[in-house]
Amino acid sequence: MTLFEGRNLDRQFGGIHAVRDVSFAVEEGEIFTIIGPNGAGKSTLFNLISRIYDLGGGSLVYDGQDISRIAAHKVVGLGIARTFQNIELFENSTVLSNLLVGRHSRGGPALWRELLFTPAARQSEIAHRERVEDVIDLLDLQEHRDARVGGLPYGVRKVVELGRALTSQPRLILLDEPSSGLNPDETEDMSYWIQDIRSQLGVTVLMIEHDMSLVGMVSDRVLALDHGEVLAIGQPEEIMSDPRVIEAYLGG
Amino acid sequence: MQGLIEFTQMIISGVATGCIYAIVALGFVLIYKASEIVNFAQGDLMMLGAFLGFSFITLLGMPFYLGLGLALVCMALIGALLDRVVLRPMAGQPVFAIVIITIGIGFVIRSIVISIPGWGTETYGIDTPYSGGVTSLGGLVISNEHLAIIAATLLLVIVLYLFFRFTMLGVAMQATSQNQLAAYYVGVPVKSILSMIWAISAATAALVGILLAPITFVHVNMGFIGLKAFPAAVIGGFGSLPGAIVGGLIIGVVEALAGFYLPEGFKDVAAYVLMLVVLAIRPKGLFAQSVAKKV
Amino acid sequence: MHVPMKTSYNDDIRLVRQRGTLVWYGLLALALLAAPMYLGEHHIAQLSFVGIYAIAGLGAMLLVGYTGQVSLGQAAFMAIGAYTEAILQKFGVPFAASLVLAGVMAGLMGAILSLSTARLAGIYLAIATLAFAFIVEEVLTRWESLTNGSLGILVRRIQVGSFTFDQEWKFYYLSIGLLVLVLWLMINLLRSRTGRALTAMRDSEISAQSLGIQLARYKAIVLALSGALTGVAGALYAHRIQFITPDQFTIMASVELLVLVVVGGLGSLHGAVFGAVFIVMLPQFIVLIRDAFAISTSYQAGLDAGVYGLLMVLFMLFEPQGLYGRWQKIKLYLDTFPFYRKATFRRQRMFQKSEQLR
Amino acid sequence: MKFASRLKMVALGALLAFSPGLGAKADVQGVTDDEIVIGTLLDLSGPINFWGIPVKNGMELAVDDINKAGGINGRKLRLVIEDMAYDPKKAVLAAQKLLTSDKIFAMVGSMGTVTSAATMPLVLERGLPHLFPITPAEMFAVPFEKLKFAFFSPYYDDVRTSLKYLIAEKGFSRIGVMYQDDEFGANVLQAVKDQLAETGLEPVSVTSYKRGATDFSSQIARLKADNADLVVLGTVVRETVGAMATAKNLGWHPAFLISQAGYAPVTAQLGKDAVEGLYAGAMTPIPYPDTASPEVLAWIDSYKAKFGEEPNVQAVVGYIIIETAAMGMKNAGRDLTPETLAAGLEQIKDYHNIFGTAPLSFSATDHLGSRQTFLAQIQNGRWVALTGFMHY
Repeated sequence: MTLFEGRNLDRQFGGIHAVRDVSFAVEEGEIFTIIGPNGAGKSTLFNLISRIYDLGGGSLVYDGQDISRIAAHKVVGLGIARTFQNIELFENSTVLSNLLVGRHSRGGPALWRELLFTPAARQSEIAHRERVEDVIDLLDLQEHRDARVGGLPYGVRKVVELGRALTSQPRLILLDEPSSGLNPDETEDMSYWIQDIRSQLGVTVLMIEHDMSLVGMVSDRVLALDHGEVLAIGQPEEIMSDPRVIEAYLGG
Repeated sequence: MQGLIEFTQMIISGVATGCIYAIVALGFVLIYKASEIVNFAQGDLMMLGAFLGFSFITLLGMPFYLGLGLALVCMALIGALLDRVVLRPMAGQPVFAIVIITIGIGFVIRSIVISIPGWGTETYGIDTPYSGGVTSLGGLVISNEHLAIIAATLLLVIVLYLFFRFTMLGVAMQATSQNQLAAYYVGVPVKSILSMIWAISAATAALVGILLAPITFVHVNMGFIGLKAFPAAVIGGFGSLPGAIVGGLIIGVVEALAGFYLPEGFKDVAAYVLMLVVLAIRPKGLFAQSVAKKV
Repeated sequence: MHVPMKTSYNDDIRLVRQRGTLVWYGLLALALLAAPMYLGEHHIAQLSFVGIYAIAGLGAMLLVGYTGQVSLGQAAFMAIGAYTEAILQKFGVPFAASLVLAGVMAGLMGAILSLSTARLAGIYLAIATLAFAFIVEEVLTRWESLTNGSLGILVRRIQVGSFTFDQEWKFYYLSIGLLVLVLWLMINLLRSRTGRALTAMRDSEISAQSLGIQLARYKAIVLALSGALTGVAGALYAHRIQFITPDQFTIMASVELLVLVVVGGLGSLHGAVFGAVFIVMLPQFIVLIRDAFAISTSYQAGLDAGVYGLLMVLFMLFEPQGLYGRWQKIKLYLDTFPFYRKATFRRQRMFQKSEQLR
Repeated sequence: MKFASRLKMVALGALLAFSPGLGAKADVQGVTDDEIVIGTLLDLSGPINFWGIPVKNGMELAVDDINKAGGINGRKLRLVIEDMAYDPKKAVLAAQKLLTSDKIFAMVGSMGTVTSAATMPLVLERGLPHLFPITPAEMFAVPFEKLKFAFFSPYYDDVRTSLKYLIAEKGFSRIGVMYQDDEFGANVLQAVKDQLAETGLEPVSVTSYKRGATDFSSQIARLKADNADLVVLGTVVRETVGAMATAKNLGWHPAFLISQAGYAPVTAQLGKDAVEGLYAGAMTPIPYPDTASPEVLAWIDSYKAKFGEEPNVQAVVGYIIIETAAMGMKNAGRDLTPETLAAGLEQIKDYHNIFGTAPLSFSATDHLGSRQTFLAQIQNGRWVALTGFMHY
């Protein structure tokens, strides 16, 4: 069953055609990877999906519903969570409270209940915290739980951001270069987590990735993008041996 | 006919006042473009410049233009020094820190001016070669002080334009404003450039202070005019030099007209109401290029 | 350092996490309760001002310190609170009701302000709040039938039933009591979903939004809450000064509140209280300097502004975490002696967080 | 005094402040066998410190003179000055300090309407006298209270008096007003309205500006468009000059009148030709060295010797406030209490001081020393008295 579909997505910035008539479909439960050289429009594509940018043309269909015009803050409530290429964590908060913000879309008590911290508010807090602790256990973040994010190593922060996206209990998760900035060991860990996310939590993964070993290891299907256009969609081995893809990477 | 003359007269005095706002706003924008620092002490730098001008011209009896020039040079040095000592360590810090530190600088400048014997809390005048007279045009009258302000603003705009357009230094400054990192990589000495921009900004502050002196006199609180220049800079779009000039003129004219035609009280808030309206429609002012943050 | 063992999720939500802390706060509470017995009236008066300014400071802290929205117009909220209180008192509204209404009124104005500022950030927001403050001041001056314009309003002492707050210690208990109440509300807010949403917006608007936080809505909420708290402080201020005019709530008063949160320590509740102590005690401190160094009163004019400005600059340069940050460092230094590492608190630069690219 | 001993004093002061009951407990606070302590709240660092600083000097000179002459009934006078920067919060705290730490006997010559209004209740509640605040508002003498005294003719009175005279003698009929939009300006506006109402008139044009404004072109254009022949300015110094210069530049020459607030030599110095002919209501002739009486000359010399600058009207005000308060204390005799001080002040009748200030009188029912002013005008760059003392 198709979980997410981009139809003829299009976006220009000034004179630059960043994304041109891109169509693809992500099946429920698969790991779908977008590759492409720098400036191919991959991040723009993500920003279109998470509604940070408005579409120039085309439509976004999620779970059979057109989401092309919904507000950016409502995307996560539908079950689409994301991470960022350069890590956008809340640097001055602890790991725990970063993850708790991930629960935001899952609702909470009225403001006056929060101010008075009524029993209902306490119950809601505890319920959220239980979910967050599950994610902490899953990603082995116990030792960093109360540390301020700003002081953590890059690799850990990358995991925290993944965790923050997970606490919102998404059906589809968008990972923007999950391995960038990681050393080979950390990249390997990351690949296991990505697979765990799918197998244990049943989350569909749509990711942008540069590291071809990671791409090859986890992806079910791969989309190659260049100059904002789709070059090819197919099995990882197929795409990585496609001469047009190789040329795009070499030719820049 | 009488109504038309009154209207034109209001426009003229609005333009003259607007020029003052424009130059102060220019000082804000120069610094903001280059370093993203909003200098809340700009008004106080202006006041300090005026006091220096007063000292050279009135106390030491120098010829007006010599005193003016000397005040500009002194203020340029002070501006560069401020950048070097106080603001350089603040690069990359959040907005509130910059706001606080420049407000603090303003206080310190006021404190220094109050404590210097012969300056203090009194009000002084500066005699200029042009003060006192008026120029008449049909039914219209323009005082020489206002003419001088308009002329000086024009001159300043032309000089700055030529400087940024055609000199190496000016081009380097522009490059620095657009992208510090890139400028650094192509070999622009970014730090000295920033100091120089502060120097220029402080010198324009001194210029406007001395231009204002015959009209509002020299005193510790004259820097409050800077608060009106903020809306000017914002309406123009904080990062735009032409925007600052246009913003200043708009505020000056709107104020003058509001003061004449609208009920009491509107003159003083006209600038701020106008600014809120502009911001509600265009959150980055009239002339700002919109740049989205890359994620 | 002490790492507490946690056995339940409740541990993280608890008001006070360590038993030792509880003892210290208990002692502090006792000291404050007994203060009128051992402090002179002058110091009690200072403490009641600390209470008022700490409440206003908490309002500013919520906005500036926790949400990262710089406001140069906090004094306007204080003014709205003070005038609402004074006018309602004239119409015979009981204090309990008028105090709440003063907060509600100021909060409402904050929400209205957010309509035009919701899309603004950084310096644009700062200047828009400045404009708001000017407009409020002008309205208070011009609406003479209600506010008596520039001539001001005389405010009577607070009267609850037959009990009049006519002595220093009575007012002291009122303002400290309200401060404690406000602190409790703030702690509750900050350990809840809304509080986390606010700090999230401070650090990264873009990822806050992608996590489902509706920026405009939360900016309205924070301006309303901040306005309400500052408004309540304004109402107390009106009774404390007993005479209010529009020109008591100028840009200088707003700057003072900004200094309060910054010097106190951004992003901490302690900071607001520390900052309030600082703002109230500073003039006395300056007098001590003056007397100790035998500075002629002729130079005092400059001294006051100079010390004020210099402290602002020095704090920003050397202690951006404010008094509370300095206090924490001292505490950590003592706790970890001799293994204290300076780098623990090294400040981070944020070159990527460019204003122009927000 | 040496640094160390000062430090000791500060420490001792703090100690005393923290321990009520330790200090010498006299029947009346602030009065000991050999000393009377009085306090004042001035703006030394705020927006009106161009008043506060010379007032402080004048007060200090007066205290010196009184003590040199042997003090008051065998007691030295000591003045504690607190800066309140025109901030009501600081004023209240400073007043608390004066009342409870310094234990002053009376508050004398505090500045500013808002600040004095906020602090006067604190003084009166303790049964201490509140004397001669420097403000144009009437509330510091009216309604009558036993321990509340003022001697300034309120600006309200001086504007009405001058206006009445100018309309009667010079035949002005179209009166315009430009005022600062604070309580000072509002007082001036009210005075004009009330005075005109007596003859069934109204101002032909009313316009205002915000404190600190520098551009008056639209205000003056309005007054001109309404064709006023006398413009009453609720302004201080710079705005007075600014408004008149703007009018002159427009080629418009009505008559201008200001209150005491702008009556100072600096107005004439700054304004030059532009302010020639300006009228003002005034209480004290300006002490020009070349026309002053020998007593005033001697006073000017001692002021210059002490402070290194020329005294101005503000300094005179500071001086006579202390002088008058001391006179009341002297009249009260050795048994000095708030009540005897009030009685002592009430004995002052038609007192003329060396500066030629409006004569002061107090009585058991009226504690406002003088409502009289004279009209002055700038002629050839200096203030000249046109009339004797009068009242509307």
